[in-house]
Amino acid sequence: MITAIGGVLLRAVVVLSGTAILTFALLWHAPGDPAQAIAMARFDALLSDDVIDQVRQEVGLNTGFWQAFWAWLGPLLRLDFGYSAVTGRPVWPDLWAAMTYTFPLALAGLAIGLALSLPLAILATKRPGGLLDRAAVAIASLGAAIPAYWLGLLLILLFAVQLGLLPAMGARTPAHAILPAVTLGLGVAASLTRIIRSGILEARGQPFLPALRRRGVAGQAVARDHVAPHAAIPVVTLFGLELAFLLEGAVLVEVIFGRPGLGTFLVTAITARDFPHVQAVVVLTALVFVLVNLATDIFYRVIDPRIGAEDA
Amino acid sequence: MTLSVTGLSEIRAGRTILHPTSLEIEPRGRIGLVGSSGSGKSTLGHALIDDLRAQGCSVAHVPQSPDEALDPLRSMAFHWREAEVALGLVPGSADQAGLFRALRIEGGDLRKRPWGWSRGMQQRFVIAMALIGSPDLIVLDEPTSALDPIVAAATMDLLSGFPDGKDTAMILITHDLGLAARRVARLLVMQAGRVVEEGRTADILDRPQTSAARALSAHRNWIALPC
Amino acid sequence: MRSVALVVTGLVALAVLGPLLAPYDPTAIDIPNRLSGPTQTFPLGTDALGRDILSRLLYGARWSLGLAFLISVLSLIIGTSVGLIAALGGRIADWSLMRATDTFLAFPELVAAVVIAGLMGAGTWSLIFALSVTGWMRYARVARGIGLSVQSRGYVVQARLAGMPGWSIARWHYLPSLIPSLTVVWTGMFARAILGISALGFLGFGVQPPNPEWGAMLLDARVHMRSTPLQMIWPGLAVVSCVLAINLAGDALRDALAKDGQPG
Amino acid sequence: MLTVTDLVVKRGARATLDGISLSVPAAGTLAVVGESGAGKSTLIAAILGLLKPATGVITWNGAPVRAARPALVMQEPRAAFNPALSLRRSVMEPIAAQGITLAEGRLERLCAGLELPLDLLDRRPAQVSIGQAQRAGILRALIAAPPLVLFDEPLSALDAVTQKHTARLIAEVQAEEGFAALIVTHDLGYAVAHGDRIMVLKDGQVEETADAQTFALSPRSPYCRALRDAAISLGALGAAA
Repeated sequence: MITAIGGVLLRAVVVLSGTAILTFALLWHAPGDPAQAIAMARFDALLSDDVIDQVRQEVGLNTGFWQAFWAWLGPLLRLDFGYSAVTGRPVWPDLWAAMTYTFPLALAGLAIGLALSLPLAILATKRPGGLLDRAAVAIASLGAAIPAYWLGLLLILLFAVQLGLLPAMGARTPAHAILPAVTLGLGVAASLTRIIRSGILEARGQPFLPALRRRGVAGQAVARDHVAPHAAIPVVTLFGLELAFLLEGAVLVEVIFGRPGLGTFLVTAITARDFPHVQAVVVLTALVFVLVNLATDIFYRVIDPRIGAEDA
Repeated sequence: MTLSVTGLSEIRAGRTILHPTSLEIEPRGRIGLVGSSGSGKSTLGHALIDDLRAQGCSVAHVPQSPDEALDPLRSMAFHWREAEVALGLVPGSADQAGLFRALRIEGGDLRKRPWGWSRGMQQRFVIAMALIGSPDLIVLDEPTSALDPIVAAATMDLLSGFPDGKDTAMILITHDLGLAARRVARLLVMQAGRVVEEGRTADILDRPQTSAARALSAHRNWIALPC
Repeated sequence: MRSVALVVTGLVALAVLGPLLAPYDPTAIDIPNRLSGPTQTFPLGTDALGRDILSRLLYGARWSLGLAFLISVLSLIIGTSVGLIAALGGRIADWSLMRATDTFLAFPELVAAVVIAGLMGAGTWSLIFALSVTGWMRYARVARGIGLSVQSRGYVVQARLAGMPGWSIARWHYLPSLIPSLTVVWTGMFARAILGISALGFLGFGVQPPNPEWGAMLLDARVHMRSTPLQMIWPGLAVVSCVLAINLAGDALRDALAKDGQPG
Repeated sequence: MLTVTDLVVKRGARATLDGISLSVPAAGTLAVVGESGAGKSTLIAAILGLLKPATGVITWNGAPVRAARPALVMQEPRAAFNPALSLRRSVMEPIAAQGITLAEGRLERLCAGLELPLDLLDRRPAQVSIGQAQRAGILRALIAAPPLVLFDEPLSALDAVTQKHTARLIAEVQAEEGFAALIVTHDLGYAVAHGDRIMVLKDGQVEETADAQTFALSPRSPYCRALRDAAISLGALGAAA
């Protein structure tokens, strides 16, 4: 078991460092002069070259690629996200503030998604191929086809504009979070229904199930003790991937509903070429992805210790 | 008491894969259901189990390989307790120690999962589980096909000597007449979903009437040892 | 497979013929008729600059569908080659390529696309690069899975023993099982590409005005939601109908494959 | 003549084959018997060159065994054929790959010998019985007339009657073609009935090698005796009349 966990940790470190290098390289080689963009964002006016050079020197863009990279990575390892190239304020507080909006929204979306998809998938698999099953698949396909931003706009149109029941833009009151969470939740529900449904059907095909029934084990016990654990394995894997998409969806929904959070934080940072800010968001999302993968791997090792040899 | 089924048949996708068949099984009887693959012997076996169970008899089934009987995610103790509950017994009441000793798996660690045991011990665990609450009938489907020879022979010897004192009857479903010949009193030879010949084992081995029985008898073992 | 081919040809035809069917020039500004609802002359009404929405939708098809087709095929090629090299290239290649795939997967597709598109300056090429670079990983995993499973199949061992050259083994034994499963993944990625392009368009990093693109059209329509809500419906419907058609075709193919035991 | 000397195959630190030596004369048959995990399949993979042994030399008439292009008949009959292609295409693969021109009437003669109707070759693997699929697998192995053919549990997927029938066909076609055969099986009855000599493998080591008859009558080691008695008890070997 220890070597397996070690293997997983090694993978996490490699992926994290890969992401860090990739992000930095991306920013470094991006066309256009980052220093000029930062200077413009900072002083909000067209500037002479010497001001731009002064900004370039200050932000450390004139050193070589690897020195700049280490200058950034070093403090990052001590969880010091450095200072914003534009506002000069430390990155972490702003990032943390953005997270306090995005993560609750993502979790609310996840909760709604699960609340809708779990019962729907279980009902659908009662009679595979039956009317309810085909309906569930159709809803899931439709849900997956509707872009989150369009769904958001439709909900705003219906509930905020036409009916005036719910606030649309901004995040002043908790009520502001309802529409964005529902938008996110419906999208998540669509893909989760499909994942849970295929997980259950796959688990139903296990070779030992007929023998259990022939042994007289109650159908309910078979479902709870045998089908559910086997269904959980594929569901948890894809669930891990879904969490990554969840973050992406949250970013999009925040922009639609004009809510503060990682979405707007990232978009403004990009336009202003604020290196530290952009990297902070990307490293954060990468960390979330790696932690989720770590969790699913550990879940595997607990539920079925045989797994471990095969997966690369 | 004598178990009897009448007119068992099965039609799948428009084809009769099992023609109406009736069968009498005396207590402690040992019957071999023999036929080449596709002869319908497993279909008859499964139909038999469901029919007798509908009549209220207690029937146990041992599938071909442990993979078709045990859940790799659940411990052996869990399987045992679950089998007891399924038969309506209080957990722990079945004579586990006796059954394990009889099938020589008393050393097995019940906390482990199936893949922690050898295939031979897994198969014998499934047989022990089938014998909980001494059922009226135990049906074994090709019990040696997933096992290595030495373990398979030991398992079959344990089975034929078993269950002394109880009147559990046994049905052995196999394509290998050589395996059945030494362990069952009566043989039913099947071909194309029909019982084509039935009788005492010695009679069928020495004077097979139908082509199926002749082929099975002629090919029952590879070579006779000269000594 | 037939259903997928049908849908794809339909969409490609829409992308190619769309602009020809457009009644008006999508960029023709006609301020007096701006924000009009559906009328005789403008069946779907006009946008804030008086441009005919129907024409813009039809022209937009070229951008949304055409680009999505290009992006999904590009990422198919990148992903499949990475996946096959990982499957057949031995343990070190396998481990390193899979970690590279994980690294790219650590970037949520849209965030990465936004970063790339934003930094490279909005525009078509940065869009193509952004979405292909963040889209190939799923192909890599599927191609590797199939590569590993086919490699251990009996008939591949027999082909190697018979002395068949590598390329003909690939042609006769790897390709037939790769194509159907990769097509299923491709339909999913084609749909995601359409959503990605329109999402980036919506965020302002995608296809730049005046070129009509469904996501960007939604962005413009958002401002006038109160006055002409209908203007917001059409681009969304266009995206949904195309993506839904592809998803349903993909599902049909996946179910057909599941029946005869191909790895899904 | 196939000769294997001091073959050692390692999987990580464990030696799955630990110093195996054997020989199979041209047109002779060696039956390798052992329980699962004894290393039988590893031996076949090593001889076919599918895996690299740690040490050991495998030759056919003194030259590296690869040159003899040994053929393989597999345990799962249908797995040896690409489900999407007709049996004929797969059977002809060795001919196409090695650029051999088929002698006149060879395919027809081999099909007759293996009781395979010619039109059966135009079907897909799923459209024929398991017995027919295995015989097609044998046809494929023999089509390029290799001097050495390896059989990996060739009969264990078949039912008892088909096993004996198929074994007889293999023996007949071997008499005609004259190839050397190395048969791996867990069924001692088959080994004694069709092998000239028997080699018993246990945990990657040779337990005993003897000619078939003497082995059946008086196995030397206790493990081999247990194997022989089990075969009698399971009906694979007929007990003394």
